Amino acid sequence: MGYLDSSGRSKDLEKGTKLELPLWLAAALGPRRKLVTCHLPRAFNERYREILRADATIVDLQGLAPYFYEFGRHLLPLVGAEGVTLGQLLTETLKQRLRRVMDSSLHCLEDDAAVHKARFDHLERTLFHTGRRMYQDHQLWLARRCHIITSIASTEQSGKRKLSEIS
Amino acid sequence: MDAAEVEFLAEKLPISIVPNFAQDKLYLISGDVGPFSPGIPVEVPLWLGLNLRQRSKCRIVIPDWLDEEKLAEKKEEEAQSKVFTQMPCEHYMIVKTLLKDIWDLRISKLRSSVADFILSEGSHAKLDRLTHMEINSIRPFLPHSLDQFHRLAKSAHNTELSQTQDL
Amino acid sequence: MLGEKALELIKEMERSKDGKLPAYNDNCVRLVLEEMTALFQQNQDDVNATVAGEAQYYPGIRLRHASLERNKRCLLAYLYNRLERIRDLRWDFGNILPPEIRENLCDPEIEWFARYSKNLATYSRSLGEGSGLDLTHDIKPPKNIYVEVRCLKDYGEFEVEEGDVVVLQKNTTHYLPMSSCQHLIRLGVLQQVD
Amino acid sequence: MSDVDEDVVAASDDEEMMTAPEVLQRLEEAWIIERMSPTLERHQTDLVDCMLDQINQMTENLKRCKKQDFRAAVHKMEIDRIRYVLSSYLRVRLEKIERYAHHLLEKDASVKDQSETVLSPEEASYAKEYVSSMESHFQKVVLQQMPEIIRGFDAVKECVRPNLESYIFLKVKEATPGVLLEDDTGDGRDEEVDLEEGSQYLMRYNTVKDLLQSGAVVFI
Repeated sequence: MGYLDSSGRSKDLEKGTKLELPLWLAAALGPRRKLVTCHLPRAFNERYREILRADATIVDLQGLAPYFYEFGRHLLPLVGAEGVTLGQLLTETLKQRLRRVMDSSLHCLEDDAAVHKARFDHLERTLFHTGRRMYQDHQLWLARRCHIITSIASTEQSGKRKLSEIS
Repeated sequence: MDAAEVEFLAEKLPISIVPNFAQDKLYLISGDVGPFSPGIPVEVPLWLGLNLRQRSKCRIVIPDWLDEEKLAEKKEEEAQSKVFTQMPCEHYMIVKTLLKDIWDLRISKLRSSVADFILSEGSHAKLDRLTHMEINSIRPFLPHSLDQFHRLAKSAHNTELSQTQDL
Repeated sequence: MLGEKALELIKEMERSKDGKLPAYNDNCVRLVLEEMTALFQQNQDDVNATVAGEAQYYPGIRLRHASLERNKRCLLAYLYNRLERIRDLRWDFGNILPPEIRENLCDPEIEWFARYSKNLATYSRSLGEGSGLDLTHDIKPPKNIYVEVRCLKDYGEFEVEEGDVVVLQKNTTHYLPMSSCQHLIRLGVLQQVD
Repeated sequence: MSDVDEDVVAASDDEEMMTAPEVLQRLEEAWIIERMSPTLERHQTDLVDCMLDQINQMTENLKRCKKQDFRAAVHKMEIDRIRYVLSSYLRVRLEKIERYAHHLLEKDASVKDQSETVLSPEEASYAKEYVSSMESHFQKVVLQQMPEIIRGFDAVKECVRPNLESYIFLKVKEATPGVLLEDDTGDGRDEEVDLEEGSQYLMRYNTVKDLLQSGAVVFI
């Protein structure tokens, strides 16, 4: 399995070699099969955990880990005892940051919102867009324009939404 | 739901009109309306009232809670009160201007209470006195956020469980 | 790296989330399938080379099998997500796709589109004990029976309900029943005027 | 022009007769429930058939009356409104049926009494065709080209299920004391809540599923 290690030349991987694997591969070789042991990636190490604990709202999650929550959630069963700390970190971080996500998506002007959004991870962005769509719909309604049917072409430009979103 | 749908639902509510025409009872699928006689107030669903007014066939009797003085009082009350005051009509947003101010006050209160709720990690929230359109303004953002939060918290909890079992 | 091509397919769908359906990536799908065949072959060889009771090839076999699963999952996700969008096209355009969109579908997808169309039509016809209801209409709550529309394209004769016919010529305006012209607004033939 | 008479128009069960306004009211309620519920609720084919019949009859009647007739416009407006509710309701159902097709078919297959199925017979055949068209597409395009060992398609594993733990907004119609809210995220913070009549809540769907069914609480 030497080809997994881009620095190594040997045909086989030595026991104890440290290397980076994609999460899906680590999960397949990891905890149950005991072929590899997993360590927390940099974005979740002690140093960043401290920073997030101090004030999660100001951290640029997009820069740190673009799929912070989803990645973290999949890491939980892989990292042994560290999973407990990680679990708390994930829920605590989302809890602290949701207000910012809510305010920027339901309230802020377009430009300000974009500044905040740049620091959101993927899950936060999804929530942001959910809120933003509702906000825009309400503005349209206030302007008495929500009954105007638009053509498919223009809907596509402005970001398509599902036929009818549930709830 | 989008705002247009909330409005659609609100249009079912009865409103008083003064017609300027004579007409026998109309047997609508949703129920009978009329008879109509010039100058005699009669109750019709809002959608019908709006349609008739558009065709200059009636005048809509303004509900007394829409009186300017009363609304100004209402606005003052909302501003003074920390909690939501009772709205005189479930769908008060159908009419605007002064109402816009009340709306803004209530929405900013709503956002703070949502934020407090998220921080408290409660399992449920009580939302008495919020109107349909107000609830709609945080939907689906708030339920989606909580769904995501709950999903993370559950994964974190499962990790803890499996850790204690391992020991 | 293993599974890289498969990831490319997923990223392609993610990137085009808000836009139109990208062309079916035949080449990439083929490469993923080839990678799978190769992985499978190597595993066969390792299994054959394994002497009973020996475990030296096990990690490699395990790894390749995981890669096979991963590739399969990505391929199915790619196809599924495309079908979901092709489904939306049926709701937007009806059962005939504009050529510039149709060319982005592969043949089996065009077949699927036809099959989906037929299924939807059968279901719509069955509603109300056979009286039928076109669910692709009435997308928004009705406000007025009639709306003012401007014609953006030359369309020709158009039958408004009860046999009334209007000629839709570019830059003309009309006052039409919402229930009969909403489809043309969606298709960009007409534009609703405030 | 003759209006549709307002007498009894439908039998939702064999016994129960309803007037047109009642049927419409029930249909609108079913529509809101379907819009808000995270899962597919029981089909209401009787209500749909009845209302479609009503608007079709009304449309026929309108053909016989003069275009400028003041009443015609009112009736048309109402028909448009009802048709919107009908198609929005059925559209929401179709979207859920497509998304959860396999799951719903399985669920209905385990139901003993045919009148208890979530899907109507037409919806069930729609779902079956949808599932089978997808599977045969997967087979044709990729699965058949794969090594045999991995070619299988496990619909159960791949299928999407509704999230019954979704948060929903509700209003209390009948006071219900002592509703248990289980905390499945640890900390053992199970709670009991007294739902007072008229109050509004944000809660998880599965904690109040039975109350929604019985009508003690309603979606808002």
